Amino acid sequence: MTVLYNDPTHFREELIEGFVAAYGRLVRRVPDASGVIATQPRPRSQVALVIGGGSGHYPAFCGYVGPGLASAAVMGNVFAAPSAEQIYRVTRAAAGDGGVLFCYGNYSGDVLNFDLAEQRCQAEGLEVRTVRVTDDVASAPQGEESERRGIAGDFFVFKIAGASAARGDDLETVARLAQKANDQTRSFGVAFGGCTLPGQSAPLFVVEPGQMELGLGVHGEPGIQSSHLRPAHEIAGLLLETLLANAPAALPPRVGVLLNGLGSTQYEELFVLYKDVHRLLVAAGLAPYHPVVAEMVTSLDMAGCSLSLCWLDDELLPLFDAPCTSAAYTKF
Amino acid sequence: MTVLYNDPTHFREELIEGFVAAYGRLVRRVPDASGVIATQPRPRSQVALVIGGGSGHYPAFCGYVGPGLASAAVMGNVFAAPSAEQIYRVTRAAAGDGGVLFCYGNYSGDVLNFDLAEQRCQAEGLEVRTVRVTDDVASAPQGEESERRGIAGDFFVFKIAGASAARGDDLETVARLAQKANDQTRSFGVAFGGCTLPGQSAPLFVVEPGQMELGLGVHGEPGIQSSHLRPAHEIAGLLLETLLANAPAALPPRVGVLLNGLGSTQYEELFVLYKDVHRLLVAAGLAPYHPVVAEMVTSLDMAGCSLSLCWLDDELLPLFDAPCTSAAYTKF
Amino acid sequence: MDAVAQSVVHRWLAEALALMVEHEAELGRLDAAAGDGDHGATMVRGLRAASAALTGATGSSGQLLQQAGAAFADAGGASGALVGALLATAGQQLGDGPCDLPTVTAALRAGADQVARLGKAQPGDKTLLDALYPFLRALAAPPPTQSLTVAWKAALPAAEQGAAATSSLVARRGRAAKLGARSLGHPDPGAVSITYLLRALLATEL
Amino acid sequence: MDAVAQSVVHRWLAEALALMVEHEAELGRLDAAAGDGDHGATMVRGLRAASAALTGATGSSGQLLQQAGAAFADAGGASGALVGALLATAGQQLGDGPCDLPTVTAALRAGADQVARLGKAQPGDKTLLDALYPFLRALAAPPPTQSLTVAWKAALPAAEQGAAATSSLVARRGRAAKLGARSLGHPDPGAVSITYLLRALLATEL
Ligand SMILES: Nc1ncnc2c1ncn2[C@@H]1O[C@H](COP(=O)(O)OP(=O)(O)O)[C@@H](O)[C@H]1O
Ligand SMILES: Nc1ncnc2c1ncn2[C@@H]1O[C@H](COP(=O)(O)OP(=O)(O)O)[C@@H](O)[C@H]1O
Ligand SMILES: [Mg+2]
Ligand SMILES: [Mg+2]
Ligand SMILES: [Mg+2]
Ligand SMILES: [Mg+2]
Repeated sequence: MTVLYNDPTHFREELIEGFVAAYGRLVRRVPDASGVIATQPRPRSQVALVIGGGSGHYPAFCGYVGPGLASAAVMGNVFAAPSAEQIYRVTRAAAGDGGVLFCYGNYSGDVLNFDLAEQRCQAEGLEVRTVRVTDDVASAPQGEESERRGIAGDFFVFKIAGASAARGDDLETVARLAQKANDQTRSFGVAFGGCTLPGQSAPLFVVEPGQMELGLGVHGEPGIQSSHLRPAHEIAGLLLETLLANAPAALPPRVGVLLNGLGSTQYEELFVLYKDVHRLLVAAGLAPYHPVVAEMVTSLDMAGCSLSLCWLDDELLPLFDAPCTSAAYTKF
Repeated sequence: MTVLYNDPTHFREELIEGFVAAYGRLVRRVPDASGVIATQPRPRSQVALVIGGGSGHYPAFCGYVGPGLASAAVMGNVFAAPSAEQIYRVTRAAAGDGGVLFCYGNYSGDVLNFDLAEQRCQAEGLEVRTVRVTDDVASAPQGEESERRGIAGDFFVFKIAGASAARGDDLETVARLAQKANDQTRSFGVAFGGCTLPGQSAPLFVVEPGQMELGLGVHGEPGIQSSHLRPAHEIAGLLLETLLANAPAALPPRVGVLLNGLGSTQYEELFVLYKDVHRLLVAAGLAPYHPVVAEMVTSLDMAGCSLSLCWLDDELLPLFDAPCTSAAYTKF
Repeated sequence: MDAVAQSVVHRWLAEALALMVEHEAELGRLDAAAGDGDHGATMVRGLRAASAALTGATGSSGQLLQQAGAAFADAGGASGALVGALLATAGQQLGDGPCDLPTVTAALRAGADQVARLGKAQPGDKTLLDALYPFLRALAAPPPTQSLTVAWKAALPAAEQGAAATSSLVARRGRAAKLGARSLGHPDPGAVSITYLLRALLATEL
Repeated sequence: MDAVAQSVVHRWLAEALALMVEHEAELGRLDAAAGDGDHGATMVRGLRAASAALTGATGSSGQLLQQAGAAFADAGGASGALVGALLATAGQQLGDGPCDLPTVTAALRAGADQVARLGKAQPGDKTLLDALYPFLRALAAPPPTQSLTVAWKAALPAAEQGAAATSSLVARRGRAAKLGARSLGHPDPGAVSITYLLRALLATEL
């Protein structure tokens, strides 16, 4: 349930104001636009990493703005892509001389609006490249990887793109590395309960007791398939089997791991699940590297979780390891 | 609902294993004990900060172990204080030559067990001091501050005690500063829904639609009082009025601020609420310093939030600002 | 400048907004079935923004529609971009032209084609196009001299049947496309909301 | 070493565990009213740990009770520490003494006093003491030569009435104490669970 709000039609505006009031040490509001930009100045020659999407996924997207991560985030209404106009304004505020990389989850609304903004920027002579996150193996079969939607894999792609931009790579390189991070990331999730939009009284979907949904979306979309609820260790097996069956070909065994909570799943439950995930990863010959068990891409108060693996080859590893600061993720 | 588990009687054990598997870069298991200790070695002369309490509050307590924060955390079963035996074992593993500070929320079970462990340690010649967190203004009236229970104020007290220990202060000083941080911290919260213990099917309490509970506990205890649900800006007013009516006397206006989510309250809702909290703080003549809007002390999947203020005088400020690393909170 | 036609756009927006508010919850439920439940909210937001943008605005119907489309687009989401483009493109095509059957039909067709282009969608993909194209076909049936109102009224059932028929389609575009066969059994929310936009024009007494 | 008395402790633990498992959910609900709902789970955990610790153990009843108490304490929580101390202190006081009415009464009294000391609690604070002390008073009523079983059985209603009467008390110790008047209307879970521990001894046919 969404209970803390004033007028639901002002939800986005108020949450941006609150976010900026709290984290003014890291971000400021882009004047006249639904988005935030890092306060700490970057060298003008650096690539600007602009991320964004609907609201309701905190810390995605505004929580990832800061040194070593994104330059700016465009914030749509709850579960609605930001408009091309807002993306354009935020991009204009964030861009220096190094060009711009757009990075966002592959959803129809985001693609439409970011593409329109990209065309407008290009027409004005601003160089823009786009990398869409497509980590969710449930959303399209092998061979159609680029049709997949983006879920918690955002975390790895943003982290690596942000680190590449921060060390001064050119736009070509930042885009290539972001694309590589995406190509080497796979996610799969399960849901136990739907979320409720601000101002609505019923959740977007209901999971019957004793059931779960396989292949969740992070917008309260139901899963691809219903199934009966199992003990945690069986769910761990299911997540891992699905990911390994969809793994990218022939990569070294080191993987970044994110076990991501969607909102109302308890952290303690995630750790209970992670115990078996870790065991199974190792048994499968993989080497989990600095796992993260946390809420990194949420879906309001949806119950469920997803497992993401990012194959970290020698080119991606130093970028994943690089320091960064943001409201949601700090590393040093 | 707790849905991800295997055998509920092994919940604690499995969550500790999962936590250590994920965050082995920061913590290791204390052999034969329900607790974790920082992997990074400290100078033996440093005070060991040992925190702990029931499970179900992640990131409290194990998520706060690491350089600049706690030396070790003792982990009880869900909502049950760890036993004196476990506290003793973890303390023995963490203690160097600088003595030990116990820091935990003021609950009957924790007091009983930590006090027994303290007596045993003292009897063996190990110097132990205790600071109990008592930030919740709802739980006892003014004049009886030391009877109050500890809720999200843990965050400030642990941060300041950990920073004091890390800079090499002696036990006397670390204890004094932790006590000061506690004495200058006040919290008050509201709940919108109860949480469900692993293996149980009904939540600990139910909040009727259109109602809320004032003065929540972080163990699924119902509030001190029921009230009708109000728009976010009125709740902001209520939280702030209550805190200011209970503020410590005559302190400079700079306050650390934590707007803490209990588990299933959405981050976006917290930001909407924070917008008015911030405005009201400033209107009251206070100077919010580096606010944190996040889940820092949870109560499984309880819905609700609390507001904590820590008056940061010139002695506490550098400790609050000092760098630290842990699974849940990193600053640099 | 055509004062009568101008007020048509204003009146149409007011009718469309009222109709959309009435159906907001229904559209939300349709979108929740295989999407994210916000389609009603987005359509209402878009129409509110368009109405606000046109307050006090003057110009040809084409110009006003263009302005309305730009404002609508700022509602975000897939439908913000697409319906915004539909209105803006139709307005551009309409220009200063008369509001007669052939001109309006051509304008609407240009808008629909722009939606198909932007969304990389075809008829049968379970989108708003599955209401729009049948409507356009029906509009093309009467002789060009027929009154717009009469033709529009006669074509509306084709849009409504098209929208209803999306129930038995598997989504190939938009959020619902990720859910495969799960999108079966419910009409596409965008197709349904388009029928409300079309129906609203009738109430303005062209 | 007293083989009969030793097996009494084993048998009592088995009976107590069975009874507690039966009432686990009820105790959880009582604790949820003004506490955190885990009292049943903690009591079951404590008794399981005590049973496990005593598997194959030999010694006097006093020694076994002490071991049981130490293991129980490791269940954690307020009741782990308090009931653990109750058993351990009673065991210590009992030592190698006989299981007759005066010796057992004195041992239980020592345990209760230790609970009061550790918990800084008094009768009337709405804790397990409000079942324990009435029970001890009732045990002290019959002549010291009376059979332990008969006296115990006769005293049990006093414990149960004491526990029931905590409904009308406001908690002054434990978690529920923070809730003030909200703790009214439900008996104290710790007081109720103590009556099950006491009742279990009867089933062991002393
Ligand atoms: N690529 C596309 N091409 C055509 N129409 C689309 C496309 N993507 C989405 N739609 C339309 O948009 C509708 C969903 O709108 P809405 O719910 O407002 O957007 P979102 O999917 O961003 O939440 C769908 O029902 C469909 O009619
Ligand atoms: N300070 C105290 N003194 C005596 N008894 C206490 C005290 N604190 C708690 N209790 C008893 O413990 C019971 C609660 O036990 P339990 O729920 O297992 O522990 P917790 O409060 O740690 O969750 C209460 O019902 C009460 O009888
Ligand atoms: Mg949407
Ligand atoms: Mg407890
Ligand atoms: Mg939608
Ligand atoms: Mg309890």
